Amino acid sequence: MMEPRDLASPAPWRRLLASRPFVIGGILLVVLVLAAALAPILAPHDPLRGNFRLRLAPPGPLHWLGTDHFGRDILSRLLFGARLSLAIGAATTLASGLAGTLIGASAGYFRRLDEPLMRLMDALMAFPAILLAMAVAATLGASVGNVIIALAVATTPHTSRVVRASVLVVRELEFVEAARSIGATETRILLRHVLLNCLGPLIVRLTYVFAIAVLAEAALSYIGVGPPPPAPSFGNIIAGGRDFLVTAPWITIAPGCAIIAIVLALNLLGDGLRDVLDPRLRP
Amino acid sequence: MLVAFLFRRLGGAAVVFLLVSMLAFLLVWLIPGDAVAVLLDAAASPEETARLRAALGLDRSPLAQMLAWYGGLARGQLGHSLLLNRSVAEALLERLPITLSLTALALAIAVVFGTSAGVGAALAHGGWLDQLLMGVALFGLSVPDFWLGLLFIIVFALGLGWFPTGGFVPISESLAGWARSMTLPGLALGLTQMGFIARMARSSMLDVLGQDFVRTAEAKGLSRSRIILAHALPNAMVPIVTVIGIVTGALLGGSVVIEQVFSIPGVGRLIVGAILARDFPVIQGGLLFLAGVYLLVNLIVDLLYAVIDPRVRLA
Amino acid sequence: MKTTFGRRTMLATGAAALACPTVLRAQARGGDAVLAIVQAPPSLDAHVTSAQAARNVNLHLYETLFARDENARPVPDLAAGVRISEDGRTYVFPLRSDVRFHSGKRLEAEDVVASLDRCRRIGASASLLAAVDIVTATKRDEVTIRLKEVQATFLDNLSSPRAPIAIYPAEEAAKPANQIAFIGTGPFRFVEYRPDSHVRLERFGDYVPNPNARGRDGFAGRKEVSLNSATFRFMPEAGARTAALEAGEIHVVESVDGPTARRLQGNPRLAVYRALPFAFQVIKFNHALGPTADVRFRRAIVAALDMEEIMAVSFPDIFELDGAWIFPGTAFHTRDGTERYNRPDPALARRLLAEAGYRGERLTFIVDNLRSNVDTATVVQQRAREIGVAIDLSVSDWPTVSRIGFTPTGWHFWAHGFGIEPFEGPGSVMAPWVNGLSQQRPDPAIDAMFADLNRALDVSERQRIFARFQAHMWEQAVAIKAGNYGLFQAATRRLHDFVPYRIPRMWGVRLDA
Amino acid sequence: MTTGPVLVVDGLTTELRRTTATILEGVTFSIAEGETVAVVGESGSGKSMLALAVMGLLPRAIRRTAGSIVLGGTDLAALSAGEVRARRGRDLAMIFQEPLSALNPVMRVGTQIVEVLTRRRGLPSHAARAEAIRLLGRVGIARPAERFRAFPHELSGGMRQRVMIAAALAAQPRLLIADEPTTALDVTVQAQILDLLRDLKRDIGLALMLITHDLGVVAELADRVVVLYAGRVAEIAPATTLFDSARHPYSRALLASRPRAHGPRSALVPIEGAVPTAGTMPAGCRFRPRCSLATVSCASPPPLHAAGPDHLVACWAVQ
Repeated sequence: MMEPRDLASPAPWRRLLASRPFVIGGILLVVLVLAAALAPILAPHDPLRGNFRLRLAPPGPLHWLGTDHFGRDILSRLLFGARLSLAIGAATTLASGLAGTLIGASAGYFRRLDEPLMRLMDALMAFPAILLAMAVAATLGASVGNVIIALAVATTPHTSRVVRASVLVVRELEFVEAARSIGATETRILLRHVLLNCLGPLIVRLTYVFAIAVLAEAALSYIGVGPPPPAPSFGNIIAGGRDFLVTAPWITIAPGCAIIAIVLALNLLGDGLRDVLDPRLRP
Repeated sequence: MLVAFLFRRLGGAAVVFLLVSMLAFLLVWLIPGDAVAVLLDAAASPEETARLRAALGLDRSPLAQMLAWYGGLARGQLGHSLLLNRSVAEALLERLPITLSLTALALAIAVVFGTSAGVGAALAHGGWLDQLLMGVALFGLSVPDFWLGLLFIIVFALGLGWFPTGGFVPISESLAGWARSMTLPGLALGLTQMGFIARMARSSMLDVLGQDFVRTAEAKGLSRSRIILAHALPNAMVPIVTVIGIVTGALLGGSVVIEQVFSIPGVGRLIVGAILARDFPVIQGGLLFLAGVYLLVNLIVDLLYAVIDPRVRLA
Repeated sequence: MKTTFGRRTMLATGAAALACPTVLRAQARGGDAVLAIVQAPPSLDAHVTSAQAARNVNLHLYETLFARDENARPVPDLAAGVRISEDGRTYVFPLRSDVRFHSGKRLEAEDVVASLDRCRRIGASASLLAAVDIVTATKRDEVTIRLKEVQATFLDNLSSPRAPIAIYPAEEAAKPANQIAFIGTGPFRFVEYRPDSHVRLERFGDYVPNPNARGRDGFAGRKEVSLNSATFRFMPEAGARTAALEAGEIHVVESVDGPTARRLQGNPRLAVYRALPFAFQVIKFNHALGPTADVRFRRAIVAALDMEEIMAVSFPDIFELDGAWIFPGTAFHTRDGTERYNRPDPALARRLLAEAGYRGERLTFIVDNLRSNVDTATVVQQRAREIGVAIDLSVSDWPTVSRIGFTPTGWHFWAHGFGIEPFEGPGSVMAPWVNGLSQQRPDPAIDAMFADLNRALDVSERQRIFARFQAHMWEQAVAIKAGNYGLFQAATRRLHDFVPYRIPRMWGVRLDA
Repeated sequence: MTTGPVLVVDGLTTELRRTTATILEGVTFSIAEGETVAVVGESGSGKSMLALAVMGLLPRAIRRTAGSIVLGGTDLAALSAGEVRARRGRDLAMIFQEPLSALNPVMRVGTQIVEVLTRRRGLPSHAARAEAIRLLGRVGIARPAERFRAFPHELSGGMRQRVMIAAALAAQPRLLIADEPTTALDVTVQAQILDLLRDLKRDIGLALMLITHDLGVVAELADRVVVLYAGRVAEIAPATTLFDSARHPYSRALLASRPRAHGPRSALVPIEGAVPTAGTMPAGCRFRPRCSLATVSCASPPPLHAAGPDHLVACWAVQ
């Protein structure tokens, strides 16, 4: 039987700080976020401004990670790219969290809504997310906002299922009965008790959504439906190097490593959170 | 029981199908531009555009197009591609073996290596091998598959010349050629999913190894290999099989990008091309088709689940 | 000899021998050439597409009554010649009697009538036949076309390779768009089309090279094939194309970027060809919306740009700076107006901006996802930023961009290449600006010049009109021509007699075993 | 009634690997052929640990640090892991508290017996099948040939425990360790399983080590009783002696907590306090904090000494 948990209590925090993946992932992420936040200070060059006489320069003292075919500094573009990547990831996570909670909680709590909502989610899940995002981008045009919409649409079905599963478990617990018996309204029960107790699995899921969003944004940009150029998104940088795999492989390699660092940090963080917050989930 | 189960599931699938086709139509309505633009260069006059649009049947109202399409579907027809000079069904069927062989190879790589790594890690629980394997699995999860594909191209195709940079050779033409053309994309796609399966297999195996019946088997004095292979693994497979369903979905999605990277003429590339070229009947048919594959895989997973675990009732 | 040894073709063989004695040298037939082309043809139904990628394949399969020679002049191809009536409104085309379709059927007048009718009905360049009143089969092998009015450019139109007015068998010409069997009269016949993979063509055994022509000549001429087959593989990834060429999997690459071309030149087994000029890069303005409607603003942008930078980034190592709206070395090339080309002057740009009253509104640069076009847009955006103009890039696929770009709203700038237009001649270069099609606001001066051009029968008169048009384009900054660009093509040295052209022609070449 | 000892455990000590806190300490007892020895104590007293230690199935986190486990003349503690494995199932077998979880849920019950017969006794598969069905019949399962093909979840709790017993008997062990074999079962089924064990003991002459906290079970089945408290032996006595005149205060407290006659289980009177956990063991007598008779001398650990014929007790208060 699942115990109602109080996330505000210090115990989870202490356990989190004792979790090695959480601490390593957390430190890595903080470093990356700082690098992104301080990009204007750290970046040695203007990420958008190129010198076409220095195009496709290999890594060297002037450009540590080389330049692209505009002669733009890859390192500077990566630093600014991290901002974009993290911002898109964070916004997707927020959107997926809100929509997923709304849909999942409604489906789990109001029985009549369950079937139609879940069928709709099934239909969305049956679409490969990348094609869905392509279609959205083709429809609305490629922009940062539309990438977020596309990724949120693609990740919401799974998030809503996580929330629904938790709601189904929690709603049957005694303390919900207790709340109902003292005359709490349905909405209040849903908000106060059920959702609070679904927060653990949701936080864990959203950490992974963040990681998925960073990966998917890169794939979308690579296919050409990501944030429009000259935005230095990781996927855009990789796509820009596609024609120069032989002559300038550094354009392709460096942003991939940056993606790995961010996603690795998020996955570690998610593992740590999962171990502490959601003992039921153990993939 | 099985029949009732299948019946119920097919009913659910029909609903999802209908929703998918409606979503596809919605997209087709919303996406600006049409196939005429792909056929014409930038200097085409408005009259030429209109004439060609009429020739392709694109001047009908969206509602008329939708009704015509559902009418065709009712007769079992997916319609005719606007550009490919063949029916949508033909276009899909000629791509099917390609995408299937790619996803099957990637799935095999992911399952075989993932399960072995996961089981190995569970058996070495807490040791250096466990840490190493799980580190690799986590790393695998964090690598973008398309980027891994590009890296493979740089190193193994362009650098060492061991494999072609892309394209597809049918098995019927040459088994060695097929293997060479599928190795890099299969690995790029499979390795990233391998991490997922390895983590699942490890935790599932650890879970099972801690269970009473394993202790019973120990108490019976059975050999270690017998305990692992005959007792622990079949039980550990139950959650792994569930993950395989999810992984297959991810692989189908991943194959869309990998087919771009390696220029493989699969279903994903067909649909991407159709979206870019506004070949609406192909978009419709292709999305419906992928949804069908996804639903079918999940149905198979459910059946497999029941085969592996006699406690599961198909209801 | 490169023709078949069938009895039927012996006559033609003799004629060919007269025409080009060099061919008499013993040449082994054979070879299966594989070409890498960047984009797949959107359709193999030649009538319905004017895309460059389609021409690569379709002009091997199909032929037209008249075709363009190496210098883009119309010459007879399937027609044996033409008789034009005194009033200039009746064209009589006797057909060559030795032509067969890939299906084995003989070419007859009814096929030409059906094909021309189909082009007028659903063709992508139906407007080329706009002057046609009626097409009739006056004999079994003679077609007569009656025009509504005199048109000086009618033979140019009929021979346009843009969306070729290809001659299909009558029964195929009766079919709807994109639902035909691919049967033509060309030197190659269709074998297989695998979308996203390749098109495979085979030498057409019963092909009779045009006995009236001398040697290989543009899209016309004697198309003698020694290859057994030609396979066009669609390879969008640049790295994959060159790797396949270096590995010997393919024999010809349609397009190679500058740095790669430089690297390949060091490979003794490969030959690198330059096709320059192949096209030119144009930045269009929307004259119907916002600041770009103001000529001062447009001039400010012109003054802000360094064309060398645009071209060097977008087309590394294979561009030439030229402000003329037609290729150098052709009859219509002129310097009129080009004194305004490539004079970067940021101070002037800022002054013009101020005069235009630009207030910092954000402008939209639409561009399709072809790399060179995105690169052009990116450089323009960067330069504009430096004089204080804020531009957002809106990158979409071609259908979306072209849908938006032919409407008066939603865009201010649009960049893409003009390839076939300058090849076709002054009329084709001017046409996109007539009725405000490309700039979204009719320009009476251009419309008048275009009408004059169509009426003028004298070449020097036409040259004067085009020079005026070019000066007008620069003076009014109607659009910016950034420069000419070309293609690096690469092929194995085993492929002999290859000459780059509008398409990688696979006739007249030889592949050693 | 007793002949030679089947099992002699002497000075068995185990500890947690990580903290080196002791779990079992100096446990000493023996089981004769055909004898049933019950090991009793509250949960946490180390009963199950003792059973697992004898089986050589201690969890990874726990290790044996001293003592010997002599089975049929061989010290199991001196054998390698592989050699102990070879003994399990043949010389000694074990049945567990939860027959559902102790059976492999995805394997047919027949197969779970057959694998012992083929792999431990070397029977050919055909003979093994016949023997397994015979064993199923022997442990009182009706229509054994049919049940042979059943999965564990298709059987009732009592039947599952019978399957467990059949699998344990399959290798014809000299010693059967039964860890709370009836706890998870209904009262009526409990009685049936106890009857079965008694029959087997009588018919096969099986030595039985019965781990239980249920003194009712002890009274029905046991010849001798080992009372375990916090990992140490508190008292060893023949069952009748213990019930009549237990000497250790803990044994007495246990007996006092037993419901009079056959009242409902809820009438159990709990002993005040709780069994100390590993690492928090009090010095000296481990029962001291809960003992009403505790004196100063209890500050040092009491040795096990004779308190009568065949009766050992570890308490300073008992002379």
